[in-house]
Amino acid sequence: MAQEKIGVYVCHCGSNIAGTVDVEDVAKWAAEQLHHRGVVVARDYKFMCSSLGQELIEKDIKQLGLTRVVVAACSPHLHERTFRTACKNAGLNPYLCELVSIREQVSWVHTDKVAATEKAKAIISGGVERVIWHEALEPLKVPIHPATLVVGGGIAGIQAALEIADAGFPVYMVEREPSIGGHMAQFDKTFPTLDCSACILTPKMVDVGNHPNITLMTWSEVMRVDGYVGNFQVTVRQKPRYVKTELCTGCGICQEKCPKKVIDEVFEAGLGYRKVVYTPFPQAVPNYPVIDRENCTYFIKGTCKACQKFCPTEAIDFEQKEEFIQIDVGQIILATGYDLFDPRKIAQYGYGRLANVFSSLEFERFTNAAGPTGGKLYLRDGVTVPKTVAIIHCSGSRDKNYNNYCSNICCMQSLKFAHLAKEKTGAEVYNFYIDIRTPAKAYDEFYQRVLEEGTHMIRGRVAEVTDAARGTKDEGKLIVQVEDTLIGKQRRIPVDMVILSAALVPRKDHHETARMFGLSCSSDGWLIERHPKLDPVATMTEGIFIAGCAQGPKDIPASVAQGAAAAARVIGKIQQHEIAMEPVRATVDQEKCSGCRICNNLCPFNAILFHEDRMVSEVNPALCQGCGTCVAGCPAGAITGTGFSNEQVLAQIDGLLLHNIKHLEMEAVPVP
Amino acid sequence: MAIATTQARAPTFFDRVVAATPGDPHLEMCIQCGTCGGSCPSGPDMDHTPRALFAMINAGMIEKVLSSNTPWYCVACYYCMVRCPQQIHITDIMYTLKRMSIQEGLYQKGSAPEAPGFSQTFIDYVENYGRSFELGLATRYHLSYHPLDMMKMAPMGIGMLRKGRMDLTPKKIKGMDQLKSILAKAKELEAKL
Amino acid sequence: MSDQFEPVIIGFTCNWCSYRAADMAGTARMKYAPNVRLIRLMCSGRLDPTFVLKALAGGADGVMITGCHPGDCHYVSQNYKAMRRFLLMRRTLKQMGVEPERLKLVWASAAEGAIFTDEVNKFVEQVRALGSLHWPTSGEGYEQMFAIPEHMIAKEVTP
Amino acid sequence: MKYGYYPGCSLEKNAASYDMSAKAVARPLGIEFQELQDWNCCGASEYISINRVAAYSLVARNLSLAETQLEKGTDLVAPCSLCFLNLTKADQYMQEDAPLSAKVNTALNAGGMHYDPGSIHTRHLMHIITEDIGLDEVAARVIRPLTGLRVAAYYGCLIVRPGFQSKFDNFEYPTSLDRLMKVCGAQVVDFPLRAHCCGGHMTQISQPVALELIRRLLENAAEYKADVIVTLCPMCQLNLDVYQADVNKYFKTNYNIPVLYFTQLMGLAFGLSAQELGIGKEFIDPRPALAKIGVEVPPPEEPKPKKPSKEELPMPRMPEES
Repeated sequence: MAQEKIGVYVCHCGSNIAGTVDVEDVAKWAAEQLHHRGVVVARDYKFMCSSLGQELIEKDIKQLGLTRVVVAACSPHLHERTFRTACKNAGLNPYLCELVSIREQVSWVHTDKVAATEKAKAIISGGVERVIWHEALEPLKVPIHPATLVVGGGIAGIQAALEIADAGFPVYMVEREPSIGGHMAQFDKTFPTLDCSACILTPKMVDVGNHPNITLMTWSEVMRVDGYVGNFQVTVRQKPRYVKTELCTGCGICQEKCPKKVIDEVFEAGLGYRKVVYTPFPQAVPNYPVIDRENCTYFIKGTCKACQKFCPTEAIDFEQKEEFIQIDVGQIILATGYDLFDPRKIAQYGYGRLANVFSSLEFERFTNAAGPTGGKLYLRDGVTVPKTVAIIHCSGSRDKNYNNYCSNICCMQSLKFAHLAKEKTGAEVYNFYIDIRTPAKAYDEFYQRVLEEGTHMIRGRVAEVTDAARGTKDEGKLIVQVEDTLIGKQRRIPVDMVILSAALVPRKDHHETARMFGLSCSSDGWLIERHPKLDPVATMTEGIFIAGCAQGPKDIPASVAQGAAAAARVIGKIQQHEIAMEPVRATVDQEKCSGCRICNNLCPFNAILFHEDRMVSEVNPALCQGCGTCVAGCPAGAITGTGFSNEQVLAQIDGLLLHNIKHLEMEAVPVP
Repeated sequence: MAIATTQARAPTFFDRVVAATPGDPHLEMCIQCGTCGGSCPSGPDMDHTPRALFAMINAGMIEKVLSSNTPWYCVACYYCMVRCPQQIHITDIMYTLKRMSIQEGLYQKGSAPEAPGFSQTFIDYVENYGRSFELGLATRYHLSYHPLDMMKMAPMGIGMLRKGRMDLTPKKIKGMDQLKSILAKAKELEAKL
Repeated sequence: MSDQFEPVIIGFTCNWCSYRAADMAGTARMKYAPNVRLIRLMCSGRLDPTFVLKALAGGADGVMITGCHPGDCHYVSQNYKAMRRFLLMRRTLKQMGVEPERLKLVWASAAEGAIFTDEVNKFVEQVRALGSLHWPTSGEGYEQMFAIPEHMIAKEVTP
Repeated sequence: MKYGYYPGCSLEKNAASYDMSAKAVARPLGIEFQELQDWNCCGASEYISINRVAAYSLVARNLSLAETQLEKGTDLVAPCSLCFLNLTKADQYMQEDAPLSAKVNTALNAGGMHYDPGSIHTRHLMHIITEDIGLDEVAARVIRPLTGLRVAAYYGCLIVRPGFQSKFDNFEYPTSLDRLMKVCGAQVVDFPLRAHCCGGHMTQISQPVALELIRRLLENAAEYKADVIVTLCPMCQLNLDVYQADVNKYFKTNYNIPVLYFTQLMGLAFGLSAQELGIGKEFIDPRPALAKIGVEVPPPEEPKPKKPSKEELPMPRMPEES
């Protein structure tokens, strides 16, 4: 085989790279010093990713007959596909192109120009050595199962499920609670338009419940995920409802007759009660109740069965067991939502200790016409109407002691609370804020409206809420102590009621979720998207998408937009029927295999079969994910990993250490 | 402070305050939320709240800051420090401002001109005996700074003596020479703020 | 530039976590020492001990292996295999007369650009303090790295 | 269990009753104290206002003494919250701030001493009783429960904040002292200002400010009908007890709430006598309150005129006086 003809292309990326790395010197160096290694051309260009830059490469491939291309630019995670496509357009196998990251790994992280330029040369040299050993490959085509799993039945999941189902593809929706609806179902009004949350949400919930393409699995949780894009096998645990759904008509008699009430910590946020057999709210979808086994008198004492006695259709079944259901899907959308920050952690605000300090979710239930007070706002005693209300923004957000991020929705939510408190009680309302953030459509106008209504806006983060009076005017009140930063003085404002706009935090079990689906979480615990700007709903794991608050705090419009965006991505893939995968796979050279079976146990995907008859192992390319552990572990060196072969890595090490110019200068070039 | 490249420039008042504070006080992180000023037990009596003072430090208002009574009215209760959402070491910065104010002699211009006197009197005893001495501290401090209050203070002092809660004479540690050489060296090492 | 010793360090990164942590460090313009040159693997489990020996024998003064946090492996559990190999490698290096501190294992998730940066800087200082690596069998031909030392070759015994 | 003991200047005289009662309850709990030899003042909150390196060196001398005198791994106990703060803070900042640590050690070296940051762990007396000994052990020794005594558990600032070295209890609403007092049989009131400031040294700098801070605490304790305020810091005891009369005079109030150390109440619950616990040195007479639990306190002894001893040192002569 003749020596390869390699082209090296060094990108300026405007001044992003050229500002720190002497790109012209690097290109000149590559042309001269790596010439003996096959570099026949080395060019630098302002923006290699531009169409002119790509044409430059395509032209060289055609005119100079390049057999390998090295592009020194940004991270391969951004533009690998761009340059591979350019190669392909010029008739070169796209896998004969190697990207070297001299932006993320050099110019952006180093300041010393000389050192940065030297490092850029070294890693280009590594790329050149490596690319020599590249092989022409074809992408693997994997068929896509047309069904999709949507995890989480809040507004983001509902939107995603409906979009996909309406496009004609099957959807499984798994929801942990007895009903879909999520947090949005708990609210009464939604900002900034103040339209009724139930009015806009319940039609969508009903659509999900009735849609012929949607299989709704509530009171269920995903237990296990196997497989990979196109072919996931998902195990869902269906918790026992103790209600035969095929017989239940949702008449509600069981709930009426159940003699036991417990505090509803979930839907009513602890502010109200529910029966032990219950649907969380009247518009629940599906409208079958569940029996809360922990609290059910029958399960505790063995007697009662009031629900069973009164059920007209004999739908109550105390013998029901949990079931594990296997479903096959091609893609997955995670819309698992958020938890509310526990404001008890901010001890100085007294939540949980001072009766009339409420959380934002409690306030939502207060104002909800279907809530425990029928939409009336009272103090904890359930009868007194507050005359003064304090609303504390940023409770647990923007605070390194709790959550070092802005929860995004609290400003608007707090302004909504101010409006509702005033509307419902005529109370004097004080909002305590650090900054007011209203950057979406019609949001600032809503702020103006709340100002017009006479809400007192005090700029200062509240220091403490106390019932320790100083003087008679404070007696029996809660005192909000704050520095009014705009006048520079400490103020103590006596109020009847305090509402804490608590932060949104990742679900308690976010870490297990991330592990089960092979995703990673940010340090705050939110699921990480593939790219924060350009790929906000895809993840690093092919075939798994995220939507809504699972990805970070966001309001309803943004959650809906993400749900729809994730659905669009899923539908696009289904319609292609198959998906192209990186051909990074391991193969066993049957001649070299000694049959030791060490690799068999190294593979987490059970992709390595052992042929007892021939005493050799073989990799099933459909199951192999290309991690390369077996390649590293094979004592006979019989396993090769395409794309990351021993030759490629060892050659790259030589290149990085500049052996190709130090030691090999005079030697003949080894040819693969 | 966070790793950032800044062009070389003469140290500002802000830089000096940060440099003279032990550890990393994170002063540059202040978002002016007022948690400190709201939490401060003596906040209502201060010329400026700590938050306002930080803005003034940023603005380079040396004289105003160092003649303020704010650091002297700090009771070191550490409420501001544990509540600060940006984890700024507010109490430590107050101590730094006290030291700078003494060095620059600016405390005399402000509304708490006698405040450093108490600290100075206190440490004089420590530097001479190795232990504090309440009777001497109270009499000497009040004689020097609040002579008119002496009469008011007298009953309390007599009460303390009667209850056996105050010594008539100071106690001296054995290693006084050692302590003196340590403190002398330390003072030599304390660079100008 | 000062005259201080500038070590050369080869870093192996996992495509799913630490390589992205390095990307993130770049995007956020965090700064670290330019002594580290990275190689992307699909998984830290791909790390063949040969790679480490090759790098050290070939002139690197230190090798950094980075992977996903335990339990977070993109390929279920392969980072544990990397950890096992790392521990073995440290022992092997020691037996070969190379300071085991020249090999470092770091867990960094895709979100941990700051940790990546910090660990690189610490490792560079650590290796700088150790000084230049004089590979035991080096000399002109680093390829000798797997050659059997003279004394271990059986000699003909004259009866 | 053995601990190093750093009493601090207050416990020598003004809070001698704290020292007595601490040692008195330590015995039955199996706590052994080894007092540091020749310790010096921690500098209170004053030295740091004048000179940074000197202030840290002053504290570091004590840490260095502890390092040489105590067996390795022995914790140092400070019953005074301010001493506790200074000892932990000096260690913490010496660990965090290498240049500062180097300067302090250069200064120490001038006295032939050295301190390795991180080697001495200082804890408040309250910490070891609740964390190392445990409430069960305390409960087992209660023979005269404080039944019916309404106690306001007052923590003050520095034992709970800012938690150098380690966090002890909630910064805002600590409950460990409440639990300890409950175990001793007292009726603990839910005292909202439990961790607020007693005024510290403000009594010396601006009395109106300090008296207002003290008044708030007394008002709040009175509102909750506390018979006694229990403290764990000499400064808190001093301000609330000694200055209570001044508060009454300044604000025309008539608070009369005795202020005792937690070790004194523990001691009473353990059946020890009032004398052993140094009760009787308070400005606000605790006898009516203690009568509720059947404890009799003998009338205060008139101090006998003291004969000057030979060792006694002369009164200090300060530069400006000469």
